[in-house]
Amino acid sequence: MTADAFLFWFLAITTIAGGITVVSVANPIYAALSLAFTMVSVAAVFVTLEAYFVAGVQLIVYAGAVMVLFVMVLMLFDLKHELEAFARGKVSGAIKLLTAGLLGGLLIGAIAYSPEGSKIAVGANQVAVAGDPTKNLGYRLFTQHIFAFEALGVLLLVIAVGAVALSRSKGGTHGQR
Amino acid sequence: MDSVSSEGLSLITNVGLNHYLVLSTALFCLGLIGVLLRRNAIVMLMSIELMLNAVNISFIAFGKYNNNIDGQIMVFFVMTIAAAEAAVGLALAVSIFKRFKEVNIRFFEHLRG
Amino acid sequence: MSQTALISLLLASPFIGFLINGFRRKHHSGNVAGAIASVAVFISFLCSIALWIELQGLPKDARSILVNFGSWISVGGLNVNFGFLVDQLSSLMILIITGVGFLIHLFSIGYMHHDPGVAKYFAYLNFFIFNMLVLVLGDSLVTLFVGWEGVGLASYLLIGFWFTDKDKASAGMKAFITNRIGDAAFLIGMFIFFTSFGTLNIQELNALAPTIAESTWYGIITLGTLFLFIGATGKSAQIPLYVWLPDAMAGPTPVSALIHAATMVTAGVYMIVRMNPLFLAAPNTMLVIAVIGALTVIIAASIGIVQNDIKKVLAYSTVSQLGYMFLACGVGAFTAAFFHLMTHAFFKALMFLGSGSVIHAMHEEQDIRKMGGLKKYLPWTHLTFMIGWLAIIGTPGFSGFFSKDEILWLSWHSPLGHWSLWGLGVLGATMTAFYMTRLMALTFWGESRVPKSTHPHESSPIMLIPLFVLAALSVVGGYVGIPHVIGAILPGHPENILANWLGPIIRPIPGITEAEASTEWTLMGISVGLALISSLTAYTLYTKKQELVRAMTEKIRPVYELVYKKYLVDEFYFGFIINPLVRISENIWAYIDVRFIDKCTFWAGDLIKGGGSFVRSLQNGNLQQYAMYIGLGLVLTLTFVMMR
Amino acid sequence: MILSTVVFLPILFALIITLWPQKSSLKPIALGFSLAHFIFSLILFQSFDPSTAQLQLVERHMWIPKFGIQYFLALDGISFWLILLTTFLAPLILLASWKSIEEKVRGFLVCFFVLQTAMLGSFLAFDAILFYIFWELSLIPMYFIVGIWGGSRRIYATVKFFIYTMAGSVLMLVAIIYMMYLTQQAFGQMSSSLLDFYKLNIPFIGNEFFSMQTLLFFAFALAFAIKVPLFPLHTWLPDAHVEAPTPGSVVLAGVMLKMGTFCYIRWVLPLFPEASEYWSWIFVLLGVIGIIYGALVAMVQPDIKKLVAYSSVSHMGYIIIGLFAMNHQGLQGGLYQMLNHGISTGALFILIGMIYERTHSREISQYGGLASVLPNFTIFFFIITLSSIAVPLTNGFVGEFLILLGVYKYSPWSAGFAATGVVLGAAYMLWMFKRVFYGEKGPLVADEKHPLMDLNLREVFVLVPFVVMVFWMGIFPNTFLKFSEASVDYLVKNKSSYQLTVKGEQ
Amino acid sequence: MNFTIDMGDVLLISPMIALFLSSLVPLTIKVLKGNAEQAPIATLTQALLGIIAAAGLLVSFGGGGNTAFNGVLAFDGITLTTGLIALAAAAGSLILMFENPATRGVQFSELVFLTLSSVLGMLILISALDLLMIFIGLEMMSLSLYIMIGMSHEQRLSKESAFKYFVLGSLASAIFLFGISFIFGSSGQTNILQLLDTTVQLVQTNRLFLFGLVLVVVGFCFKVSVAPFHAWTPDVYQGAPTPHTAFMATAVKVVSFAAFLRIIALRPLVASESLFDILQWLAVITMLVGNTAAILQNNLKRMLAYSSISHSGYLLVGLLTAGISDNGSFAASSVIFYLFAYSLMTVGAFALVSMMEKTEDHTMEVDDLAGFAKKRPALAMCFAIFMLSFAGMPPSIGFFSKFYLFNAAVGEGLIWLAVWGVLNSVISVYYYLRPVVVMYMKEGEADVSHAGHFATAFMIIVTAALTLLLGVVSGPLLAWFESSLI
Repeated sequence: MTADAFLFWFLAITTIAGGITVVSVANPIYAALSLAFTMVSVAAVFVTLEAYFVAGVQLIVYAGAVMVLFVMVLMLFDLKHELEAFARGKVSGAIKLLTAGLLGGLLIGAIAYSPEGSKIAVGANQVAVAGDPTKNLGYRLFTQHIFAFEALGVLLLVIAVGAVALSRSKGGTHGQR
Repeated sequence: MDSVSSEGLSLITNVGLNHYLVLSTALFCLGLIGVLLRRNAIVMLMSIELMLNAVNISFIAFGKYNNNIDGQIMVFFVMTIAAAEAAVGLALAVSIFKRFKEVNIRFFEHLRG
Repeated sequence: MSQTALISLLLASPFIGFLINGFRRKHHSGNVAGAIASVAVFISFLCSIALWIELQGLPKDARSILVNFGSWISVGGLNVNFGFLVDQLSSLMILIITGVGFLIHLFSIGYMHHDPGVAKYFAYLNFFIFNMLVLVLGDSLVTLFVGWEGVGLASYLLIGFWFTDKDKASAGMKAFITNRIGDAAFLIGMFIFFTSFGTLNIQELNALAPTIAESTWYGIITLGTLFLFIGATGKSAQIPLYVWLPDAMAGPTPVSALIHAATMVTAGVYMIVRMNPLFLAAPNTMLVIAVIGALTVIIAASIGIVQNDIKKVLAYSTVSQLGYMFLACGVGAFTAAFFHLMTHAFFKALMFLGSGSVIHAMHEEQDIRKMGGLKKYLPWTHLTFMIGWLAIIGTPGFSGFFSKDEILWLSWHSPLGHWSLWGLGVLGATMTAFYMTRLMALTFWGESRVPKSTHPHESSPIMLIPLFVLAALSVVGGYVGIPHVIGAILPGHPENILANWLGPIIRPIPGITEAEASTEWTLMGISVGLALISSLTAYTLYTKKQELVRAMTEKIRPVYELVYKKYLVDEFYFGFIINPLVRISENIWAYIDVRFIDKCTFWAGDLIKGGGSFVRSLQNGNLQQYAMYIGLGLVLTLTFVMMR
Repeated sequence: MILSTVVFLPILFALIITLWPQKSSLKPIALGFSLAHFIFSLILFQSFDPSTAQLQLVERHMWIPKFGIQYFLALDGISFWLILLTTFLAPLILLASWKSIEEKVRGFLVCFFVLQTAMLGSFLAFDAILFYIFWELSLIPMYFIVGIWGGSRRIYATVKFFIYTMAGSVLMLVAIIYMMYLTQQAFGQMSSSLLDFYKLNIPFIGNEFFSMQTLLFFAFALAFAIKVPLFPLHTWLPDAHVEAPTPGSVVLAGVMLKMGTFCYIRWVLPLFPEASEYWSWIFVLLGVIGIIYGALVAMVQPDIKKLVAYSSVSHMGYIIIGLFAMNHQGLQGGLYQMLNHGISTGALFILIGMIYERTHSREISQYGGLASVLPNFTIFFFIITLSSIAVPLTNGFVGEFLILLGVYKYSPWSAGFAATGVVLGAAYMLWMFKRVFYGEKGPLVADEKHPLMDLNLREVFVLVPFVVMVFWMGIFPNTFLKFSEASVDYLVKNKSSYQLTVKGEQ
Repeated sequence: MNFTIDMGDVLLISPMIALFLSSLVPLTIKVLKGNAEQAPIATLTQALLGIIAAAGLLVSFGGGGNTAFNGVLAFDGITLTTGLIALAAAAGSLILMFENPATRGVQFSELVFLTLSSVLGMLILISALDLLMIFIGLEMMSLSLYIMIGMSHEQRLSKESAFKYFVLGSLASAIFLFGISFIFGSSGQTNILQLLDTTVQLVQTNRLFLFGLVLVVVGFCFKVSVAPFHAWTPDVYQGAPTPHTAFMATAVKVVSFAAFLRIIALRPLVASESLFDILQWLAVITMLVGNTAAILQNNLKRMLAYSSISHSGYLLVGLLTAGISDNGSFAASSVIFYLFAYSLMTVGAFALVSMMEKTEDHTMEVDDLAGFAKKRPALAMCFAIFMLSFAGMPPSIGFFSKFYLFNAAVGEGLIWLAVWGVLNSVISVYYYLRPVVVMYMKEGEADVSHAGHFATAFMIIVTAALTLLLGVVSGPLLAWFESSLI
């Protein structure tokens, strides 16, 4: 029982537990908090996978920004009292759970039964992690993926403008009436 | 019997790619369940975030075990987009709340048939 | 004048008459129309005489004039011409048609001059004459068929002439449709001959007809001739298709005289005589024809006995006389058949016109029970009518005697004949004598039962002249065909002119033998004697012993009713064929068309709509439901893909 | 260029009419146009050589080279008279509908002319795709004509008509595409030219339904069978006829139904000789059933128009059996009967339209004694009736005689059963005639306040050409038959190796 | 790894840049004017100019088949053709937005900005070679779309549809992303060019890769609304403002299919028989679902939505054909032609619907068309043309597009799919005829709304004319598509 194995199992359990709480607790606030908890543990998982930079980003972006957004919105709405947290209908609920379960089963089956060796795919371009992975990442990011990066910038602008427009949209003639 | 136990033991002890993938799949399915079952729009958004995180895990894991840095780059982009999605979703939610004073999607069944 | 011109004039003049009267029907009076029509027919009468003379000029065995007005239909192997053939047979026939036709036209002028639609009437008459001529002269079965249907059409129009009366219109329709049944069979017959012989030209067919008779029932010639015969039964009112003829009396009386006694109804006989080699080659067909003919004689005659409508009596007598002709054809005595056709044309036309004159006199009264003792009112009509009566009952010396006796004798003597056929024939003759005498008695003799309101008056000369001419013909008409035995004892031994004239185109009866005169005399005596007895009985019964008649009818009331109702044949046809057909049609329309085929269409539509509503029910607006579909689809796809 | 002009002139007319300024003069203009079109189409007489079976006045240009789709119009003996029938009927129809179409005249005329083009095109097209385009195009204007100017249940009728016909033809489209690929296999280059289709010999396994030729055969045959319409698929016809306005019915009965039967000769028989030989019994059977069934059902119809509609089911049955007898008389008779039916049934519908304009009812029971009120009308109606029940010296007789003769050669029994149609036909027509024209005056005829007017000059002008045609075709059929003789002869002689060549090409 | 960005790359992406800049113009003006709308017509002009510029640049630089940014973007035939179609469709939709009550007036400049950026996302999507880029393009397109719908003046339905669209869309993109991760993991690649040669072998050996591929395919199936991933389509199409619906039904569909084509070009269908089969079944189901459900609709937009589902079914047939045929260019070109034709008719049809909407919350029922033919004969005729063309009646372009599609299918032996397709088109006739019936054969007082609508009307006429006439000359068009694809 090596340390990283123990670490993995611990984080796995916390992550899953967090996830379960998110989908199961009635009160959205708690859901948000447990989501944050999940995010953090995912970040930790990243760390175990030696993706430190990404782990940091994860912490900042998700556990920081996104979660704050969520919580703020929830507070704004003040929806502690939650009627019908879950969908009605036993049958449909069962089917939905079954669907998710089957999907998971299939995927896990695929993972389990796909040959271990071929994951290092034939003709895969090995990007040797020479030295500092973060530096390497940055290099790749600004060379190979520069366009994606720019596009992302545009996307964020669009989102910003869009969000504002959306929030300021008053029902046109309704508003005038 | 020993072999079996050692088999099971090894499954626990030497953690490999598959473990991480299974973890991400599990998280993914959890997110899916959330989307399928929760009535609160905000919580549905959270579940979607959950799914994206699951994807991130698998990316990182693949990157690690394929010894391929692109995995992390993917995650970098995915995170950004996820954030964007969250923003849009929340903006929508807000505008909806402003109109309906309600974010329970049970109220959004006018379009049907 | 060339033969072509003659024939074209012969055909054209009635047609032109038809056109003139047809188009100018509103613009000139009845007499003008009548004059035009009669002249038209008279012209063609002259033409036929001319043609007859032309034929005289030709050598005995080549007496035929064929005129071809060009091709009508030519498709592949089939070539039909507008070809017209004048030979010994058709020349005589057109003489009869145009001659008698002319007389009847004359008569009609007097008979119809009250009627508003007289011009239309004459147009129809001319149209009929034209078609009849086409029928007679047509050199191929198809051309013949043109006239065949044409005369049917004309009779349809003339029977339904007073169409505002529903029954008269129905009678016309009945006639046409009944004829149509025969015509359909006739078509089949043509097809059979065309497919086996490759031609429809009558002469060629006659030439192709094999000399050895075919003995099977399913042989080409047997089948073909049988189908042609069915056509003939339709046109010539034989069992089972005779039902239209009595109803056809709904038409004006001259029409009955012309179409339903003298000419059209004999078309079937004419056709058979025309194609005698073919028919001779099919003894089975001959047998059928003979039997049908004989039966018709009896049945029609028996119905005729009890009818009270003067025209109905004559109608049934016509049917029965036609039966004689078919009997003759059946036993191979084609000459005799044609002979009887001719004489019958004379005396039956005479009697119909006579009845017409009577009806005219009685103001459209046709029920003989309301007549009687008309002798003193209508002397001339009575006289002529009596001549016709004498002729039809076969009084020796009158035309009917010769022809009928010839038929009876041959039906006994011919190898195709049989004593039973003779017996039926004689029985028929006896009945004929009876009901004809009854007719005379009830109409002209005995005490008058005329209601006081009506004052019968003799008809105008223009109506009487035809009567005289026809009367004369029905006396002398017989002498063209004096039987051999009689000729033997007469001074100068006149022989059978008609037989000699027709000789070249009528095949002799195969295997007929020279008979000894004694038998013939005996048979002749029997038939004449029986006729005499029965007519005397009828005379006494219906002039003096009326109550006895009533008593007898009371005794045999059911039988009487049955016969009076024409053996319920019409009822049978309506009850078991026509009405069921209509009902079936209504049902197949309602069930197959509306309830089944359309339903199937709608069912398919509903199926699709059902699918649609199912899809709609899935589309229940619930977001998570949709998400579930996505998940399910995903699972489905993955599972499917995994199973490779 | 002649054929293109013949085909597309109506479209030009339609355009002009769309843009024509004042509404009042539309009808005369249209009438003039259609007359001009008819007169122009008479050019065909002197430019067509009846002595050969080859294609004439050919116009072929590559249209979509990738698929070898061509703009390919050609004339031969089989299509010759149908073209003239179409152009001949047009002015008469317009004249007949002078009063019956009162509102939305412009739209009607446009639809009518587009329909003309579509029908002419589908008669003349020798390229599968071009043909299919015209074939389908013909649905649309008809759909509008029935749907807009029709009777009370017009929408039901028109949608039924549209979907029935379309359902049939789409499978044909797939079959056409498939055959295009067959040409590609056979000649290397894909082509949808009918001549190349003729060259194919498609494998045929007799007793097996799912063999290539059989399937293709049925894909085509079904489309045409619905159009004809053949017995079980006929139910759209009565509805469409009854609801359609007079001109619609006339076009439908006069020309459109012929598209179905015509295509059997043009497409089915030559393309799938073995299959048509092998399966002909089905079509003869259905045809005979159609004859008897149509006649019986017609007999009991309470509505004159429906009666005539069912009578055309019966008549089209004759045509079908004639064609599938596949011998000389049968085919010629079938072709001839197409023209007859066009003339006589067209005229019948026009006559019914005329009486309908006067009384606004088609209930037979409401009539009676018309003959004494409208003598001239009666005469015309009677003459057309005669031609419809095939009395000799009218056009009907020649067609029916030839057909029955041909069918007798094919199978005596079928001919026997078909011959009953001769009797039944007379029965239902004359019965109807009796109930409408004879007897005492019916309620519609009797009323003294509005006495019915007999035919006016316009109507006489409409009817006289029909009567002339009836007798001309009945007395001088050879003038018509000789144009199709060569083609039919060729078709009969080499059924199994049918290949048309273009006149003047080797 | 040597890596350079030269002028060529920039020129290649110049259309996108042009779009981006022009999309910024109205916004900037608005900001400068102190958050006051400029005249909408000006905004529209700027936007259209931007689109035209982009189209011009695309024609002049794109289409050469060369790649940019080290094989991240490719500018080949698909990019060129579908890009042009998408740009045209976007222009049309913009014109509708300019005059539709639900979108005109306030916030028009934002709307234009979002629309153009959505188009920008589309351009990225259709030119992307890297799965990641495809994802980014997809997201950019979709996210802007969500917001566009969400900010409609009509409040209830559009919000609902926006939210439904958003949630399901994000779900789909999560699935898509998961697929990418599997592909990435099992092949170490995300670049299509490099995947091209390894795919077939990987699919057969590596189940993880196969599943990844399936997940990606499903993601696209969602975008192009293939049953059973179609459920969002009717609701969103109905709820969204009509111009946006037109935009989605045309531009979005076109580019999604284009990207789908790129995935299919990896020839996974050849590798995995079962994937091929299941997709065939999906196509069959899609046609059936779309057509049957459309029959029962009385809401015009919803009916058109279902019809667009069924058209996705037909298109999927073409896609499958392209996937298995040895030179996919013919099949692909037939698909693109179909997309082109379909966009043409759809824009026209929705334009008419949008013309008839009097207020922003006005819902168009089919029966509301009654008597339209009498009021506006020309427009009614145009609408009839669109409907008949949808149904595939010759000689309209709709017939030819179907013909080419099924021709390709038959050529590849997918006869039963072709037969199924034509049978479905018969079903579709039923509901396509309904509006025509109502317009021409029912009495009523239907009329377009009184606001100007000149541009829209003009556009309707033009599209109708093209729909009617372009079919006849479609041969060269198809040839051009095909040649550009090779």
